[in-house]
Amino acid sequence: MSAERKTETIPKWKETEVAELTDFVDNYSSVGVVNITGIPSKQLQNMRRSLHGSAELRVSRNTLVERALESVGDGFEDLEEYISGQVGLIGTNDNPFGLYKELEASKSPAPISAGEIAPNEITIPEGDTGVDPGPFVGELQQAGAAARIMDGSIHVTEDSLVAEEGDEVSPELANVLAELGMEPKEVGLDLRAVYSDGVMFESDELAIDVDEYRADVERAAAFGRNLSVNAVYPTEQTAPLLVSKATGEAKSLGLQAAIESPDLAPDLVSKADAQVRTLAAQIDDEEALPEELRG
Amino acid sequence: MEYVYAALILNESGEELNEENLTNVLDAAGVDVEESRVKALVAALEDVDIDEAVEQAAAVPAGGAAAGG
Amino acid sequence: MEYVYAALILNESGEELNEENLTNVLDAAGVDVEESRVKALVAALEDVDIDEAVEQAAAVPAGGAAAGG
Amino acid sequence: MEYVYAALILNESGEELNEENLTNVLDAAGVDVEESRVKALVAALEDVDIDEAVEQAAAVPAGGAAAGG
Amino acid sequence: MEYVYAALILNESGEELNEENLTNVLDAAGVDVEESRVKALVAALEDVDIDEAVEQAAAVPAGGAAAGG
Amino acid sequence: MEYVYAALILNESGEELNEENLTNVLDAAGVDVEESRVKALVAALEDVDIDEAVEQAAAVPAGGAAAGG
Amino acid sequence: MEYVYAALILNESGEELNEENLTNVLDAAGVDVEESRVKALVAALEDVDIDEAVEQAAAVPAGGAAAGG
Repeated sequence: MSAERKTETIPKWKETEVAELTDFVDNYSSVGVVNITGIPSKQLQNMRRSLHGSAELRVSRNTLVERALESVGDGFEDLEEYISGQVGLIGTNDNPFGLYKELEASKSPAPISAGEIAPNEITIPEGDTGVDPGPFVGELQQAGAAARIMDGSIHVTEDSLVAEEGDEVSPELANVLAELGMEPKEVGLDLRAVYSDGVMFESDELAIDVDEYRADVERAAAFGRNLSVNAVYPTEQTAPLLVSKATGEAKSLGLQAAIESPDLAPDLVSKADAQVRTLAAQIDDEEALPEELRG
Repeated sequence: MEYVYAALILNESGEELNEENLTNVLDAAGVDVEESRVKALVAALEDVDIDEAVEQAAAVPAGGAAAGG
Repeated sequence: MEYVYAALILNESGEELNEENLTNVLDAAGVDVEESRVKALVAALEDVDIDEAVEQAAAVPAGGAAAGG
Repeated sequence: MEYVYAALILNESGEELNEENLTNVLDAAGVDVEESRVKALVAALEDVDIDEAVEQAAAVPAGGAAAGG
Repeated sequence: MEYVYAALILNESGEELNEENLTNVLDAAGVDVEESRVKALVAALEDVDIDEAVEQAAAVPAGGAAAGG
Repeated sequence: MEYVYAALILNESGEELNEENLTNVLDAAGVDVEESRVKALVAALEDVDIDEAVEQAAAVPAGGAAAGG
Repeated sequence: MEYVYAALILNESGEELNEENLTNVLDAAGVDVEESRVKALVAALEDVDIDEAVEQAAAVPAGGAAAGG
């Protein structure tokens, strides 16, 4: 093998490109592979610019990228398995989770063309399409949507699943979606994986549920309060709670023991009254009750 | 209400809840006692578990809850 | 609670809520009366508008409200 | 409520809940102690399980009031 | 809770809520006082409107709602 | 509350909940640690089952605000 | 939850909520820190208003609410 490789002639420009790619990978603590399939070059330029400062995008031939990753080694070569189709390398010294968030946020919806693979389920929603009666009903039905003419226009009568994730979009479906103005694709830099400080993160691991974290913060705060109060360790935030708790305890004791304290007297009277009413409610014979208690 | 309160006192003191005792308590409080009502009350309470009723009421926030609403 | 019940009977009968009257009612019910509690109760109720306190309780349906919680 | 708080402290410290101890606690807090109230308190608490009564207060869910609302 | 109870007694008696007074009250109750807890409580209560916190508790039915849960 | 959170971290990491460890955690977070508060916390948590205390809702009108509503 | 507690300490101490500080706090607590969790937490909390979440927690006591309902 090595003998063969020696005889292989590598053009100078390729060597330079690999060297640059190697530098690129070396420069960042996190390097990822992004899918750029279907992004027009002008849009790609814009994206590149909008990343400026937080991350850098580098597009090259896949074989050269692979060669660069191998030459860096150190685990970066594991990114090779995510290289296929039109991809680029993205590098950042920021948090890879933050990078993923940023890239997702920058995606924009786009129409899907015939022959493309549905990136997720495509559902035509129930409702009035606003299209006048005509052959479009048949087209909708052919695409798999429940459709009929109602009140002078074409209606989709229920949410209709017309493509599963991974399905190839037929020309008929692409047509129908275009007619409806639906843009089921999300176009943007699609982060497949990031190798960051020795750890490989795939895209699903990078997707963080902020709501869940928020709930965790609430839970942690509630736990802190609970502990502070239950262990009677007062903090500025919980001191009023402890005072209230102590008061509540004293009140509970006072009412249950019918302690003759001016602070408790009104409550004791109320309690007695409530008891009389409860007892009276169980007496069937109205003769036995004063007028104000008769049912 | 005074008749029912009187019954509650007897219930706590452990004295028998009968016409005579009820009448005595009410008398002592200066109530102009109606015999028929005493009779009716004693009869009516015969089948009532007073302690249970009292506890049930205690579970009701005395006055407080209003504030909670 | 018997001391409180006794006070409420007096409140309804219109008799004065004092130590003597309270003691009489409790005595009549066979309660082993503690003078100090009678004293404390009279003092505690001195500034209480009993009818108002009762009304507050009435605002909360007896037995019921708790279940609502 | 200071008398009740004093009783609660004694309950936690494990000291006997008697008139002398109660008076000492209240004295130390600068309360002008009324003997009859101390006596009444001791009498009222005689047969009461303080820990249980305190726990009942705890059973009122923090959100309790909210729940009522 | 004994530390908090003690603070509440001081609040009612009108004495200053400081480390010395708290320690005295707890001492009188036979509590084995920990200086650090006294300090922490005084510090924590410094900016608390105790009366308001007490009233908040009053709005919640003491002992009552339990059954409501 | 930072002291409490620090205790909760130690509770989860399984490290001993003592003054030194608490201080280290708080120090690392840039907290200007007060020794007495650390001491008080250790003392307060001595006999507490933290896992249980954490889950048990602070039985307080925590909804305090809510209660007012 | 130790990672979240650490974030809450930093939030209270006013130190920046970044990977280094979080790691330091957790290290000090003897936690075997997973870098990726730290990273994910920092990224996620960028979009969370911690003070608001903490206040929210105060309004709805954990566990308690359920009991109340």
